[in-house]
Amino acid sequence: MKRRAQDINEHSTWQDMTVGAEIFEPATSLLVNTGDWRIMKPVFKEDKCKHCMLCIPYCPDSSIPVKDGKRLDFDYMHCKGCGICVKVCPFGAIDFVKEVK
Amino acid sequence: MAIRDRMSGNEAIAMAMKQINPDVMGAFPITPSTEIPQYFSEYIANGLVDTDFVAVESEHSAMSVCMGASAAGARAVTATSSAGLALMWELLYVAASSRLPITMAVVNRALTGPININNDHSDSMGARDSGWLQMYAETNQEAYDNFIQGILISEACRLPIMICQDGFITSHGVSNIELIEDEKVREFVGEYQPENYLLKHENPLAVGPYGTSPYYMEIKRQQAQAMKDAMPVIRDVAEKFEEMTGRSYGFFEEYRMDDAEVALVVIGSSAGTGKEAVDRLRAEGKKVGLIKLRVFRPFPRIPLAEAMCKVKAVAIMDKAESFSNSGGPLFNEARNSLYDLEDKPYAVNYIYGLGGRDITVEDFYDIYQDLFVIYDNDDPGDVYRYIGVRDSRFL
Amino acid sequence: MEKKTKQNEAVEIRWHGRGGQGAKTACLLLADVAFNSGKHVQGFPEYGPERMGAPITAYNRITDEPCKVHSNIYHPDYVVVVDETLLGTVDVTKGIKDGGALIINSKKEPEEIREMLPEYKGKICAVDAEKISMETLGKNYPNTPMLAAAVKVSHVIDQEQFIRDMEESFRHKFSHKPEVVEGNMKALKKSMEEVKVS
Amino acid sequence: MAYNLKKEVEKKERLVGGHRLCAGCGAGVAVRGVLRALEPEDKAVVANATSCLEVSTFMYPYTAYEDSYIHTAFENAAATLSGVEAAYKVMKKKGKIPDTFKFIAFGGDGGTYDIGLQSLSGAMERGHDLVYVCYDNEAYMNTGIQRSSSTPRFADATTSPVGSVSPGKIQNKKNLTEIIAAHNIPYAAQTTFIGNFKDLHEKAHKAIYTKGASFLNVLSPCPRGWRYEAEDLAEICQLAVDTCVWPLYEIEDGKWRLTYEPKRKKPVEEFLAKQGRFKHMFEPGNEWMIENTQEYVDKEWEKLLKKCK
Repeated sequence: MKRRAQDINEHSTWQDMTVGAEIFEPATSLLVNTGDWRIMKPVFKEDKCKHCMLCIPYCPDSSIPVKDGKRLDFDYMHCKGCGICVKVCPFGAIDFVKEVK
Repeated sequence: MAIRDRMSGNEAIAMAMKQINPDVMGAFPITPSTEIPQYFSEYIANGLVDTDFVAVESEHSAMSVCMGASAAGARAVTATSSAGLALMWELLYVAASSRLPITMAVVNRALTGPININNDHSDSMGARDSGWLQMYAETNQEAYDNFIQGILISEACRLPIMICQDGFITSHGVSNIELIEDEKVREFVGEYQPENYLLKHENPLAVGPYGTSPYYMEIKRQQAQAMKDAMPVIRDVAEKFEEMTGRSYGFFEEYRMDDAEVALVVIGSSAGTGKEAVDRLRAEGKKVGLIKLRVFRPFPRIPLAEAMCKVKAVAIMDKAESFSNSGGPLFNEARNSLYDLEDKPYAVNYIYGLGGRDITVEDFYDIYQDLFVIYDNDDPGDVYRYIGVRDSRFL
Repeated sequence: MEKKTKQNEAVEIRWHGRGGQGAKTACLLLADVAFNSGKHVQGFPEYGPERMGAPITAYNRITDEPCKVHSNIYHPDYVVVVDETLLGTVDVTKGIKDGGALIINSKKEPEEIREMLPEYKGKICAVDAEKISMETLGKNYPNTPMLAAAVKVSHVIDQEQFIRDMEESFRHKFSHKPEVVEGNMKALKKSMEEVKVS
Repeated sequence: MAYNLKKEVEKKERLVGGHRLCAGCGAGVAVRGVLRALEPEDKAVVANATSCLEVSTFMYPYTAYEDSYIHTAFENAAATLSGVEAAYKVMKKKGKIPDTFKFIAFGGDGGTYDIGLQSLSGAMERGHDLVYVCYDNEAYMNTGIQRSSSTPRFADATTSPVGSVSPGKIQNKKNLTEIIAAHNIPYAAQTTFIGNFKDLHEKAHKAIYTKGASFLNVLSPCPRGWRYEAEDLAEICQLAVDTCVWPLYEIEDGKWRLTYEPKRKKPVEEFLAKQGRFKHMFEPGNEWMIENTQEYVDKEWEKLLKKCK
């Protein structure tokens, strides 16, 4: 069985489903764009960020990447714009603006 | 060399489980299957098996444990009856749709309403649409043989299987049995090696998704295919089993069906009583036969129809009501399977043996008598009948 | 069509006792010893929600060919009554076949029992299993003497082999209590000697 | 080892984005927080009761988990995971599993306080080496905000609506953590999202790495069900603990310990006022509801303090 989630979609035939609807690869939801749910958008102001990391664990969508001790810009493909990070930032390093599509 | 022994059907199932040495057993006691986890617990207490026995707080959890264990990559078994099976109901569908191999000994007992501990098939027949494979046994020997085959069938089809036998009648009745040597059983069932499992090193596995409408039906269609594909698997496993033991198994057994004019189709221990009636009637020169159905899921529609077509009138016996006002579950499926055939027999239904009501050789005589009347008069009469019930109209 | 009532060649036995007295055990023991002598056997109790003291029934079929029938036994060759007090409440002689026998645990003579069963014309065998058990085991375990009486009366298996098999079985079961083996063997033999037939 | 947020957030994410939980959902925060406590070298099997979390994080063919995951039904996550753990023990003994696995079940309050309580009790009593995490959002959110036995008194839920003769839910919240602690399991704790997540992280780590059955009850606000602005999650949680509505404590080998004591115990109004589900309590004539709630919280807090002494 070699079928991957990326090859399964709403046009796939029953023969192309995985047996028992199981998925044998990790984190396939990364293929899903939930960024288009956003009405409001957090904007990262790097200059104000002290990389305290407080915003990271509060994000329900794991959309604030961290690398080498640095907080990086938002993963906008998955960020739903809830604004929790905006509120928890002690340094005003995240703006919250209307999403423009 | 086979080992001659004598034991009850429950002991035979426990023995099969011991020889298989499964990884996990999750079970909760319910009459009349209680002895199975009891015997098995003794094996555990004496270090005779490697199994992790999970003594759960309900049958619901017993099935949950089996599903978890099976998904994790383990060989999982359980045993239950009646209300215990009913409590598992929701999960039976989940196990089948997640395609988790589980081998469950079902010791058939009436469902409550009113409460009754004795045998009929209402428990497993009620679960007939759950997606489980189902095999039924006439004797303790067949229960034992079916359980050992069931492990392989279930794993090869990736479908759970119920190995059914009649509560008390065979489960508590001691009779002769031929056991297979431990090492031969272990070689026969081999090691369970699923392709993907939760504890696999190379990749994770996610089991049991939310299936939205664009996927759900495809997933179900695939499940239906698995049930269809189980037919050759059951046949192949039976062939392999026959090579080992000399005992041959099919989807059903035809008993003295050559040249038979009338016959009955029956499931479980009552088949033996029916066979005795056949023998005596044959000794009197009457051309009667009997078909004992072993595999109910998948339903062997075409071969069964062909077998039934050898006779002019057939009585289809149901040890379960389905309150459909048109006969029991076996009747409806068996009779339906005749529909496409040109030269089909009359088919009538007998509901019998509910809640432990005994059925005797004499009862079978009466049924064969009825069949000859149908044959002679060329008229089936009322096709939905009861036998063995007190009825003021006939007093 | 003539109705026949019993599996060809089978010896069919019905046991009556009370829950907890060992009638079921005796029934299964008989299945065991018959199996050991090369027979095909069935031993099955009739189950309900009965508890200690309630009347219970158990059955044996013993045949040379595999037993196919899975119904209860309505026309037994022999009926064994483990508890005499059941005579007043259970129709113990019901269906006994011509040429069969009733085997009962009682201090009474068979003739005295016959007076209590005016409808019954067949053979009656009585054995005081309680006395035998008390003498040989010091406790009232009627099932071993009743099993022996059943074997003696029914001839269902060879008696000498029965004694040998039982001795082996007791030695296995009571390996840590050899005195119990001796007591049981005495009970067995005594019962076979003392069973009275009318 | 001392808790270090900077180090912890460098770990590989075990619940990834792309799941379909509501924007601002507390469940996602709870699951991330608990899974972050896993040592990177260990693997996990996550079991899930049917819930918002379940339908959102594994919608075919998209799983949001890095680890293996199993969902079977609503009421049996603990029993299902028991089976996985039993399989692990046997297969490990047989040399079939090279890795170390940890077993973590997630259920909402519906699947934990209510329909799954029997299965949970069974698993705790049997002592499987697993952690059961309740993400407690105080109602059946997946089906549309019906009351559960975890819903607090006076909350307006769709099966305990506020009406002309009804003050909302009549009964007080069930104390599940104490019920589970009464199983005498080695570790049980209550936590939520406050500060730098030290409390949640340390409890999750203990729960995962304590041998035997452990239980974590994580208050996980639901912006839709509680009717507050999603962005206020951290503030709501802080108020829950500062008002002592949701005390943070743990029970380790039978020893009760308070892990957070507010410097100044705030009045319950501050927690209630932020949420639409309690709005009616602030209407004229309903002052008794707030008083009643305050009395109840005070009483429970005193009882807890005694246990933690």
